[in-house]
Amino acid sequence: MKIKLFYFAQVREIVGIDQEEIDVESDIKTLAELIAFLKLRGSQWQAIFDMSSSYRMAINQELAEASNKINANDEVAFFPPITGG
Amino acid sequence: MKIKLFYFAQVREIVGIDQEEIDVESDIKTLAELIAFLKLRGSQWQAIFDMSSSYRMAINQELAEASNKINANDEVAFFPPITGG
Amino acid sequence: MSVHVQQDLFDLQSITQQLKKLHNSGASVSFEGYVRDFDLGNDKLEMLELEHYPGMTEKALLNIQSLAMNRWHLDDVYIVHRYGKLKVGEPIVGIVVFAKHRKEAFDACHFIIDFLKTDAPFWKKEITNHQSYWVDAKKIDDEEKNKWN
Amino acid sequence: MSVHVQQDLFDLQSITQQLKKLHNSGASVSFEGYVRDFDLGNDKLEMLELEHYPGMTEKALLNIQSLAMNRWHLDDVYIVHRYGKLKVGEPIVGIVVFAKHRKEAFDACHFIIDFLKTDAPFWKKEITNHQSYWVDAKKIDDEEKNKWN
Repeated sequence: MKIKLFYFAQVREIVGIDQEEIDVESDIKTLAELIAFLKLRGSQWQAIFDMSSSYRMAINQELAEASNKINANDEVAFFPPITGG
Repeated sequence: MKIKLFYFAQVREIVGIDQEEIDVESDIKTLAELIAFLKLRGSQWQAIFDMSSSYRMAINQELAEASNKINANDEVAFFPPITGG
Repeated sequence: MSVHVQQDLFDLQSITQQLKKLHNSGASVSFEGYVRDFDLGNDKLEMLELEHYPGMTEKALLNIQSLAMNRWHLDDVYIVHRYGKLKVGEPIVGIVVFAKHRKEAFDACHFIIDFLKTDAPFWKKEITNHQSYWVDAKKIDDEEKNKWN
Repeated sequence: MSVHVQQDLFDLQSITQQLKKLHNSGASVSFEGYVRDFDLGNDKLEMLELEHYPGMTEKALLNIQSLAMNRWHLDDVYIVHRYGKLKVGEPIVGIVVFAKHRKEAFDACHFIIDFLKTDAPFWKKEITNHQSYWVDAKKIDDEEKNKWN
């Protein structure tokens, strides 16, 4: 199934791209499983996801937890803790 | 001794003047004693001072209690509870 | 810091912008109070008349300002309060507080209007198309002030 | 009620004056957050760059606005937040809340900025004359939000 990925701020700088579309097996059902898949891509992915305090997630533009379900064509985003305002 | 008196809002309307200077015996030492003296002036004075919730006082432009001392040439003011802001 | 007691309208944003230039503040919090309209059938508010105690008013506002400056770390405080005849919808009072941090600016601005409501000698008279009467003081205003103790 | 995410400067007072005409409010409370200057010897802030997540930002701000409107009796809420390059001293975020009563306006405005600080996807990068780096999130911002529970 197809998933759109967005990266922001430090996370964007570490992975080196701001967005991509990936095609994953449909046995990836949660954000946690997607993260496990992404960590296999290399050390910069591990660097982001091994420190749980360093990133936040959103599914379809709403803040999400690792246990949240993902579906085909979802928009998933990874970014650092928020510093606006 | 001479005392300047100021009246505001409803109090001013009831007594019918906005300010006056009076000359009182120097045995009047507190606001409470001044009020007792003023009540002898007539029913409109009694009307103001018999309802403790209906008026506030100031000596030399600072909020005051009935027990506060007064001195010659003080500026004493009587007015209703505040409704600004 | 300054207090202003005046008949004229005030422009809180141009005040805010000018004061901002003097400070390296992270936040400002502003309060404006307005003449609220009412229309009870025959009785329709036409204007508000604000009486005050010249001299004591300024002293009371300066005192409130000092209390706030001593209680919180603030960069600046500006208070303006009008008197005389005010039309429906017009601003009555304006307060701007600058601080490094937002919580202090919120608390100080709220504190100032709560104290102003009970300690600054202003009295409101409502003038409708049929009558005029003095506005009653509200018990809640004393309670709002006392919560800062 | 409305939210605005924009690069341009905003004028909170003209916004306030226009919204005031639509409501019979007794009070408005406004918040502005600014780019704070710093000058640590060789390291001097030149500008702030704000990244955001288009689409999610607006949804997050609308959600915060709804939470406030459901929690208090408010006449109106306006939120504006900038992104892109901001100079020292410039406003970053503006919030105006109108209500019949002052306490509700204060609480709602304070609530909105506390939630915005942790839930609206903006990220600040400080650019000095020597380097640039992402601003760290503050633990106190989570605590400030949690006090509303």
